[in-house]
Amino acid sequence: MIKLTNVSKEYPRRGLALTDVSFHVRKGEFVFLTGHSGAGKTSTLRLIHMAERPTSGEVRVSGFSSERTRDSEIWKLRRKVGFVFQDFRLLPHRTASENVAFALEVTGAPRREVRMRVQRLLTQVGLSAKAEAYVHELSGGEQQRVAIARALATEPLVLLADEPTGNLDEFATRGIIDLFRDINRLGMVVVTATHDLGLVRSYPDARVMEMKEGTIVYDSARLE
Amino acid sequence: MIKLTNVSKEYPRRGLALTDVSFHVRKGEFVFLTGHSGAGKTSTLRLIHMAERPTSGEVRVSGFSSERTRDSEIWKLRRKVGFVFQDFRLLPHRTASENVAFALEVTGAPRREVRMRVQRLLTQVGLSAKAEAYVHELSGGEQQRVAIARALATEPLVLLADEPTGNLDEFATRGIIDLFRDINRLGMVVVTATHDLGLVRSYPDARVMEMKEGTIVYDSARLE
Amino acid sequence: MPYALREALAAFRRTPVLTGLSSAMVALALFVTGLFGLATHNIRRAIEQVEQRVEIVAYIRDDAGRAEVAVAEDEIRALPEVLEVRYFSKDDALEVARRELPEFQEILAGVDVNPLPASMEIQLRPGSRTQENVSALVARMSAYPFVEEVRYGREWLDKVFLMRRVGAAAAGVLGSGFAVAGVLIVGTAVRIAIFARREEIQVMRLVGARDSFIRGPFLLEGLLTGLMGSLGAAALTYVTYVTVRYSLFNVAWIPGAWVGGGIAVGALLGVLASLISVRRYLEGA
Amino acid sequence: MPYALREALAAFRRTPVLTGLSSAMVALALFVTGLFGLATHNIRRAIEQVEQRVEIVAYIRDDAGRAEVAVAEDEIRALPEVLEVRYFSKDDALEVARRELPEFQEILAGVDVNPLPASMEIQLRPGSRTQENVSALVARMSAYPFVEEVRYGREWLDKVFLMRRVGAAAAGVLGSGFAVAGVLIVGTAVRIAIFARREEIQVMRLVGARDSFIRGPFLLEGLLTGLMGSLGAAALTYVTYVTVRYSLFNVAWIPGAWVGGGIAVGALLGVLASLISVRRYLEGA
Ligand SMILES: Nc1ncnc2c1ncn2[C@@H]1O[C@H](COP(=O)(O)OP(=O)(O)OP(=O)(O)O)[C@@H](O)[C@H]1O
Ligand SMILES: Nc1ncnc2c1ncn2[C@@H]1O[C@H](COP(=O)(O)OP(=O)(O)OP(=O)(O)O)[C@@H](O)[C@H]1O
Ligand SMILES: [Mg+2]
Ligand SMILES: [Mg+2]
Repeated sequence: MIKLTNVSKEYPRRGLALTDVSFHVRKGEFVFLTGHSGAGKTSTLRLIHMAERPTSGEVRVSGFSSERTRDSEIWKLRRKVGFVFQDFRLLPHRTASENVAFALEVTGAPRREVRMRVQRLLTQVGLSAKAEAYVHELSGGEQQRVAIARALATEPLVLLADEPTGNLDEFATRGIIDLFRDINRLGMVVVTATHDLGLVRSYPDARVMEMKEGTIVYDSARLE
Repeated sequence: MIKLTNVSKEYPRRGLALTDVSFHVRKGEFVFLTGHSGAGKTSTLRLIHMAERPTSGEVRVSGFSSERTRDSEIWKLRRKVGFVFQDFRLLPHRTASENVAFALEVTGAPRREVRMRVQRLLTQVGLSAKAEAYVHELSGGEQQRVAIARALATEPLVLLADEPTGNLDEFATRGIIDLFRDINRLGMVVVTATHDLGLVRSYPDARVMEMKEGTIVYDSARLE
Repeated sequence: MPYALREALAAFRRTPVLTGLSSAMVALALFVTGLFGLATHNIRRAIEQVEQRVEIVAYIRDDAGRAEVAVAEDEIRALPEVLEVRYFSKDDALEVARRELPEFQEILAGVDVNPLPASMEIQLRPGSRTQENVSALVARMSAYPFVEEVRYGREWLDKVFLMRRVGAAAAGVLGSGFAVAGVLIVGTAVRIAIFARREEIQVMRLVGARDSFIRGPFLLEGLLTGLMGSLGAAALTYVTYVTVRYSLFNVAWIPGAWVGGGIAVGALLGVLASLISVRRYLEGA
Repeated sequence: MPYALREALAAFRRTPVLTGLSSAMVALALFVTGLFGLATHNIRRAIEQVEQRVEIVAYIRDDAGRAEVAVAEDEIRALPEVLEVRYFSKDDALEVARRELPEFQEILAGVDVNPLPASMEIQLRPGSRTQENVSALVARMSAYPFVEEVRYGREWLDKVFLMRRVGAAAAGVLGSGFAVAGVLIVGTAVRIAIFARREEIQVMRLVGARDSFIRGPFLLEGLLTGLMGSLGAAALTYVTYVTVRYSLFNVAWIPGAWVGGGIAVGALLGVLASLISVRRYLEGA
């Protein structure tokens, strides 16, 4: 489903952010990506989402290859890959439900269906009461949950969640990760970047990859 | 140092966010403000920073009263109160050090001193290597640390830190909170809003206040 | 209501300051063009009125037969470029001279034969008052044996023609200057407005929107901004026109086709500018 | 370099698109005004040239003594509003009439006493060609006993004066229209540019910046944008002027004071617009 082969990423002024990263995530896997701040977690997820292209190596996601997919085709990939951004990236001046609906409207889903799905998603992340609140009227954790609901809206094959619970309390965090697990059981690949080692430890059957200075230094799947 | 008396806050379209909140934080205290997402932590900190005025009740901070301080005088308060924003609020298109320097330039500090202080602060938060990186070139955790360095730049009397370690790993988190403790020992009041109960537990001598639906439901200082 | 339209209208609600300012800018840019149109149109009308006085006078020999002149008169009148032909007899001429040239009154009174010739005055049709037509007609008149001399106020007429050329050139230069400036201002206004929303565009891409899907509402928004701006410009120009007309002097309103064209151009520009800007920000992210 | 200036210059580096577009907009708006200035200045010059031909002619009785006329001539010449006085004798008049009025040649040839009067032609100084001055001078001339009649081409002169009034009114209306539109465009451009940076302003406030501290760089940025725009406008206008001059017809360049004034106005507008916008966003947060 996701395969990185000898991927390196160099930013113009800043040198190598990722060096020779290779891993393979198969259908149905549930992965935690950990590592210190600045280790390269977000960079890795952005490469999978094809928001960046690797400087060398190849990224393959669900049939899309970073070497062959044209910019004008990336939208097809994006509908199969949900992304919970570390900084949320909600559309300003819109309500919580408008933000979630946007990801569905994009696919041309009929309006009635959009409305129903949005309502269900907001309920799942515990925000049904805030559906009509504008983004700037939401607390940090509430915004994060809108971002989560949006990433799940299209029922993607892959969910990339970048620090999805950084603004959530323990209770809400468990709720969200349990939600991810449930959908994961239905087949969705989940890759969650997180610093929260406590969280990682509480899901002992998940695959854990640890990054350090742009390389994968530990991968629980490789030990088996 | 900080005193809230029967403070309520109502947002135009959304009803009461805070209801009858009262507490008193004295010089030298180190406080954790906890509570579920949406409980009112950020709202409380914003009231102390006078980014909002209470709908009723009074907020007093280091001699400034929410009832008497005019809008045009608030800058004086802001220089005594550092704020680590939950969403960072860095100035875009600027480097890490320019962002930290800004808080000092505002006070008219001489340029040489600004340069020296900025360097020291970035080193303290572990970012000296990224001083010249632009904000958009920094990872989430790196941006958060710039925000922390900026809040500390003016050596404020009060530090309000809103989820200051949400994007940091355990190790960096300890580093930051230890830094806060050190400065706290020199007299700075620190109020940290956080969901991370593990963190709260690891500083057992800190005062803990818990919020729920806009009210303070637990205050360790009141038990003594 | 289709998605793109709904979103475009929502933009006006979401960022009223931004869309308001951009529409105002478009209105002002096109108002400048409108004012210029008003001025040009009226100057052109004024020149046309002066041109109306273009006339060719043929002085007729005293020995010409009245019948022979009348035939020529009909021939000339039948020409397509001729509007009107009038005959003035020797007596008419004396009358006019007495009235209009008082300093010669004494002389003319003292003379017992009328020294003034009869004449034929020819006016051309509005569309045909060109230098070529005048020359051709002068040549034709001169060819009649009974015509002694043909006059057509050469100097004055040359001035009118020059005025027309200068006027047209000035209108061309100024008009194209204003038009280009207006076009660029409109374009720039819409582009700045979209610049302020570039992050939104990038988020939309990240969420899986096709470029065409993102573009739709922005193009419509550009169209609406351009349209609102043009209508505003038309209104501003009309108010100016009415104010001038009732407080200063009589001016004519711009032809409806110009107004329609201007509004269409404004709307089109809004769309084009959006297209260029959105494409620019779609290339990023 | 002081903080505000350093920051203002940095803005051009940080958001080149935004500042570039705003300056371009200011340039275009003032270019419109520049073009209009060019046109007005040249029309005014043209009217002045026509006015140069304003002259008053006093016809002198045949029985007047040459000495008495010469004294009057000197008196008139001494008046401050008079530029030139020329005397034409009866013979001069006959000469001119022979040359310019061929149809009367025969009549004039047949008369043995010269029927034409001597005359005195008076021209006014450029600044003094007003209707009042003309009337006063006519009255004064008529009062001389040797003057038979005073003529000053009343109809034609009235037309010139009317033309001047209409021209001034048109320039006033159009000019104020363009100026207002230009001013508003400049203002709006700077305001949109600052709108795009409103969050920055709010962050600055949150970090403890005084309003005056925040305002400084923005005002300077507005000044620079206005200044760059005005200089661009001056350059555009000059290019147009040169192009027209060498390819169409001879025009004069706008007086330096207008150019300087325009540039100053542009810069000032940039500052004012910044002030208004920044204040607006300072009131928030
Ligand atoms: N656009 C960019 N230009 C230059 N350098 C960048 C850019 N984006 C990221 N970097 C650098 O690459 C490194 C890895 O960044 P990344 O965002 O992947 O870290 P991360 O593991 O997500 O960290 P965090 O946990 O703090 O979010 C960092 O040192 C960062 O400064
Ligand atoms: N500007 C606003 N307008 C309307 N409602 C608001 C506004 N800001 C906050 N709220 C609401 O007030 C409540 C408290 O928000 P606050 O940001 O204080 O929560 P919080 O404790 O910081 O939560 P989190 O941990 O998620 O950041 C929330 O329900 C939020 O939706
Ligand atoms: Mg990251
Ligand atoms: Mg909060």
